[in-house]
Amino acid sequence: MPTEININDRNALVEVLSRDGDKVSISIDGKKYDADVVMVEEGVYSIIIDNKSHNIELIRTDNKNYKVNTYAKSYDVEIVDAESKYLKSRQRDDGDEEAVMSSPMPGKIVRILVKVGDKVKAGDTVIIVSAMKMESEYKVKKDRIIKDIKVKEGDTIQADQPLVVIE
Amino acid sequence: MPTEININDRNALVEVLSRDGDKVSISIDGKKYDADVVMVEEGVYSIIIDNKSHNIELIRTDNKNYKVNTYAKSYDVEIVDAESKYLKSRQRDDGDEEAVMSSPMPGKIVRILVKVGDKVKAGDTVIIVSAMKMESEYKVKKDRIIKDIKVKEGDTIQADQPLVVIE
Amino acid sequence: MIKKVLIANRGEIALRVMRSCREMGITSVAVFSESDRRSMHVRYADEAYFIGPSPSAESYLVIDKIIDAAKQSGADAIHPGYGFLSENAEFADRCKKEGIIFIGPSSYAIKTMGDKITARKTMVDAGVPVVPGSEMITDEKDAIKKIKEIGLPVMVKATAGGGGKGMRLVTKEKDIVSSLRAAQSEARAAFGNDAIYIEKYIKSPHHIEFQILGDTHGNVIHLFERECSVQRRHQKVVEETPSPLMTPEVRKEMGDFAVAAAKAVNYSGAGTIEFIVDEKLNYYFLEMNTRLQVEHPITERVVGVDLVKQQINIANGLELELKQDELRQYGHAIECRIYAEDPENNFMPSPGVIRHITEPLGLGVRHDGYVYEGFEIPIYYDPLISKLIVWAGTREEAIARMKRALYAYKITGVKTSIPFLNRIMETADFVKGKYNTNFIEKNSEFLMFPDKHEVKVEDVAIIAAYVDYLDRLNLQADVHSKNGQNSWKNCGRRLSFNRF
Amino acid sequence: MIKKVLIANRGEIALRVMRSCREMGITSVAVFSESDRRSMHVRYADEAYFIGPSPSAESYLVIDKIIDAAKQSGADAIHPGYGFLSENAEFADRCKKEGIIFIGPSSYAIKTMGDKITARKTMVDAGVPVVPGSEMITDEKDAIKKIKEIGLPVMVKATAGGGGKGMRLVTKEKDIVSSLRAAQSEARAAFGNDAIYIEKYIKSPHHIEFQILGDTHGNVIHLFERECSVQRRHQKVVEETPSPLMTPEVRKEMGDFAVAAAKAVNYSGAGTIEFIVDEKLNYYFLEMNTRLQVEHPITERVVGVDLVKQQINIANGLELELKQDELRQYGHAIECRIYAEDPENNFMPSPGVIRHITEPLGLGVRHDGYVYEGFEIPIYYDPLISKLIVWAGTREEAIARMKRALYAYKITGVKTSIPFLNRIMETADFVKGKYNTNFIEKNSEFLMFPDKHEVKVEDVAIIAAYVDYLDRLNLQADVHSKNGQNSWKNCGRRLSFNRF
Repeated sequence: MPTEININDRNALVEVLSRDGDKVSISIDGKKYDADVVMVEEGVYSIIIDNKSHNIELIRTDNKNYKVNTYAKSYDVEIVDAESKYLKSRQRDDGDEEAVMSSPMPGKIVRILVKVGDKVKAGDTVIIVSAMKMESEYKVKKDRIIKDIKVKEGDTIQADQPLVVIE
Repeated sequence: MPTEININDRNALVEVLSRDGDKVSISIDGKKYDADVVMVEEGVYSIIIDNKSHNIELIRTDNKNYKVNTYAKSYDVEIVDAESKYLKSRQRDDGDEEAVMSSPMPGKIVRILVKVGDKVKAGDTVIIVSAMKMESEYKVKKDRIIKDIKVKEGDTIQADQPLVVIE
Repeated sequence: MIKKVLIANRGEIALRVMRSCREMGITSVAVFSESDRRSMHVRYADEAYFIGPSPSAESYLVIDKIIDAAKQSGADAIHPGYGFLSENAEFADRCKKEGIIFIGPSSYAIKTMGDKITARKTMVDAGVPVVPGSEMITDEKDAIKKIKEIGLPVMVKATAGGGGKGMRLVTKEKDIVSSLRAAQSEARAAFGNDAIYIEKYIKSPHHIEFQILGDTHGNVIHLFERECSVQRRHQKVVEETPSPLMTPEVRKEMGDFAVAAAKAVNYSGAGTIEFIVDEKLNYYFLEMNTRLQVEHPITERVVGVDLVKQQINIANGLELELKQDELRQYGHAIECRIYAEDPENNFMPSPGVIRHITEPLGLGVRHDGYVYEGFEIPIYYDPLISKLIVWAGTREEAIARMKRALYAYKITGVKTSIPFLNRIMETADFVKGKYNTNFIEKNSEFLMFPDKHEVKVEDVAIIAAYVDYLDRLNLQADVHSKNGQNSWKNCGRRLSFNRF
Repeated sequence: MIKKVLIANRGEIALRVMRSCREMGITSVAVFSESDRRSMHVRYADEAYFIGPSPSAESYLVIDKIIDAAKQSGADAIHPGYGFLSENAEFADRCKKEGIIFIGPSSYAIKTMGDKITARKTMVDAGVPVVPGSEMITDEKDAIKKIKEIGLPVMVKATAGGGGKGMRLVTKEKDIVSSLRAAQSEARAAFGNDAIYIEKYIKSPHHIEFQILGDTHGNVIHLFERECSVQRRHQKVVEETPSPLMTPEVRKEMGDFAVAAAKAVNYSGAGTIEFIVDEKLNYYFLEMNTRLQVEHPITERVVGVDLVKQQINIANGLELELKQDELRQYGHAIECRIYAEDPENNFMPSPGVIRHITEPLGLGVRHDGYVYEGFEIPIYYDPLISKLIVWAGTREEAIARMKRALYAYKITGVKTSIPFLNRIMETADFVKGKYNTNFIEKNSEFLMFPDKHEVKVEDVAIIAAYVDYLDRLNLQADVHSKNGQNSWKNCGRRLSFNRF
């Protein structure tokens, strides 16, 4: 059974037809590739297809999401399995905004402008994060209630670490 | 209790006096060092003692044996624990020669000049190994009997892999 | 003679200075903040002193801590690099007071050139062309008169100003009065002072700078120009030398003025005179950087001089051995600044752990960096990872070489400006050498929207991700099925599989 | 014009050729054996063809396989690199027959220069000085007469000889007859042929070579010399240019002879004329290498020319743009060859997995390599890891820079020649530039027995090893105590700890 894979805005149907070690025969949206796929370094693949040499770098964001870099081009790839589909459908019910605010890059909490229980209006700034001398303000898109604050001012944070939970 | 550590031909008595994360206070042959010891890369240590910056590369040959490279100098370091002491005393009974012949570097078996059960004389060549176009002959130092041959001609071998067992 | 130098800096410039120290047989002393313990400058230096918490205001910028480390280590001299304390007159004075050689100019030169209005006056007195403009003005009539003298367009600026407040661009005569009033009222509100001054507005100028060297015996030479017009938000991105705009005549004139500018403040050490240049090759003094410049390597390459060694020799009181008429520019050099930032996401800094790095090698490539695999780029400092400098016989070949080097340069773990820089090398205006400080804005569409993705390349990306996904699924199933037995061994085996 | 080049090689030289191809907009095609699938040349190339098992006799040396790959890929041309098929006249002929451009000289030039006796004759005819010697001799009286003509010391060599058999050094007159007889009888026994020839014996000569370029229009130029006397077992270890031995007059003479030598075989492409030179600056043609030389980068650096691009332009039938009287040597360059070998253990090759590599960066450093972290150096090929090339204004500064670069260059996982090379840079004879091919033997004690170990450094080594030992003990205890529960997660945590 083919697997759904999202690459940027495209949704592709992918199926491994056969595999023998590094030699992988794979079908993508009906097109068949015979690929020699070798991980040469952790997260770095050398792939030869029809004698063309490709270098692909993967950054795993979680089990099924990847940032994929080819030369001068970067893709978001998601392997859509049953679990992801379920989560996606739930999220859609929840509106566009996620229930947990986080920063896409590591940094430091400069200021927290709310406290638990606060009612905030759409566009209000909730938290300010600094990374490399650049400050970013994180705002809510809709009227919300602050449910939990997971960090305090001065904290050093990781990328995607939960900062503030809203509802 | 101090631990015995062999470094090249020297035998040193070493004891950790205290440790707090990267900060290690250690005594070597009665001399005390306060060291800031950080593994910056796998097997690569940055050590600061009295504000002198040292870079040390370790290659673990097994649990307690290391090749240690400092700039332009290379050491063999062995942590002598109870087990090593026992093995050492046994080996000494056995004469200088080890019961298993192996090559210190990876390569390929070019020729095997003996078969199991052969009696060989001191100085006889048992096996020839090639690595990077250079051939090395491995000889016995005393009269011996070939007990087991673990490889065959043409085999690719790893460093220190057992090749021939003698008795 | 200097025997031991403390480098009051971090990152690539600390390494760059230490390399020259090592070649001269000088012991190098690093200083480091909490988040820099694993930094390469600490590993490379002969000695290393801890100077406090990660924020630079609590470590690299604290004069007392730097001086303490210098005294404790017995350093004869301090090299400030660029940024941090490099243009701090107080620091230069303090070094002098403590009997430590400051590798840089006198505090007088730093102070004079550090203040825009004093610098402007000093240059006018020395006969160096400055942007036509006025002194301080408080009367509206005087202002109007001056604007007519200078000719439109002009900038009206509050003398107390900063951050764009109290500043107005005037392009039409009918807007003069309203603009003046707006600037003054804004300045009054913001700074409590409505004094203004007028400057000729130069639209989309070139930014061209001259490297100079002065010794303590009054000799000053210049080492030709660097073209620095490829800028994003006033940050240089790509530099090259020679400038494609320059003619031998203008080069000579500007070089002579650069020398005159440096002499006007009895300059000793390495410094840079920045000019703005319009399309007609009219040039005006902009400012002087009284330190080593980030982009100094391109000058080193075409002139064949080690500028850090020159700085140290000058600090030692030696006379310059280089003579102006023996210097020449040989071939062409380009520098690209590689930042940990995400060009697809408004150049947001992208700190993090460097997972893999493949550095560009081979003919004509110089690489000045400091990161290594496993190193975490701290969030506290400038996100500059490294500088890639190429040289070739011609500008055309140098561009081809830079593209080749950028192609080979791979960093995973953090986002970098490499794809954006490659795109600059492909931009027609850059290839033709016809660009000014408006370059990035003008070419933003080409720069930000690369060619349509080929489905083929997309498919290869899918293959890599899917095979990796499947292999990891199998790996986990494998581990679970073993039920935790012999877990360490298994873990070790997987570890080595994963790595190699 | 050539649009696609197949590089019939591997390792650093394959990469080096591909870099220039990329700069010229030429598609590069790699070929690889079984053990080279992960090799950087495969990853760097645009296309890659598998050509068989790891032993080179079954892959890189098989003409049919290379030609097949070239045809399948549609390559217009083949670059042979050095070694493998680069000096194989049959291969050059085969390329021609198949309509593929061989980037190198004609098979006639390869054949003529490849045979020692034919080459010698050709040089004599062209007026190029060769080592004084005889033609083939079978009669003892003729031999004695000839030896007296040439003057002692001489080498008596069997024409059919090889491997040192049938060869005798004669230094005293009383030994002439016995040596002749010994050589002849040995040659008769070994090869069934007692013909011999006599050559003047040059003790501990210099090995100096000239780079030449010839085009298909009859133009030949030389790009000055390289001093290659630092040799171990006839393998070059360090090369530099200019040669410290050379005078401008001798350089001009030898350069002219090098050009004459190349013209004698209508040479086109890049080639090298090797001379042996005695202490009195008498020089003699030794041989010609009809290909790119390993040490070509030092010439590229001081002359400012990309030799691979020159080769490709020549193969395209273009006329040389470089003119002899416009070329000059600028500054000084040194190359060190970094081998995977153990200098403390009789230079035994040390293949294995590269665990970490820190490459030297900064001003004046060129690095031509191909390995990366996690790459396993195959056991089948030459153990050359990379070439480190430095440039500086003076020889003294170049040596200091090389030491600085070697200091920063760190490779773990395999043993390398780096410490030995550093020691060469510190040897008084090398520093003074007073050395010949006897250098390593003469200085073996200094080279092989570094300064007494400081106890201090030994103690630091102990600290590193012991702390690592203790941490690993704790790690294992930790894993065991968890009793295998949650092993995957635990393993992952450890993995990241271990790595960073």
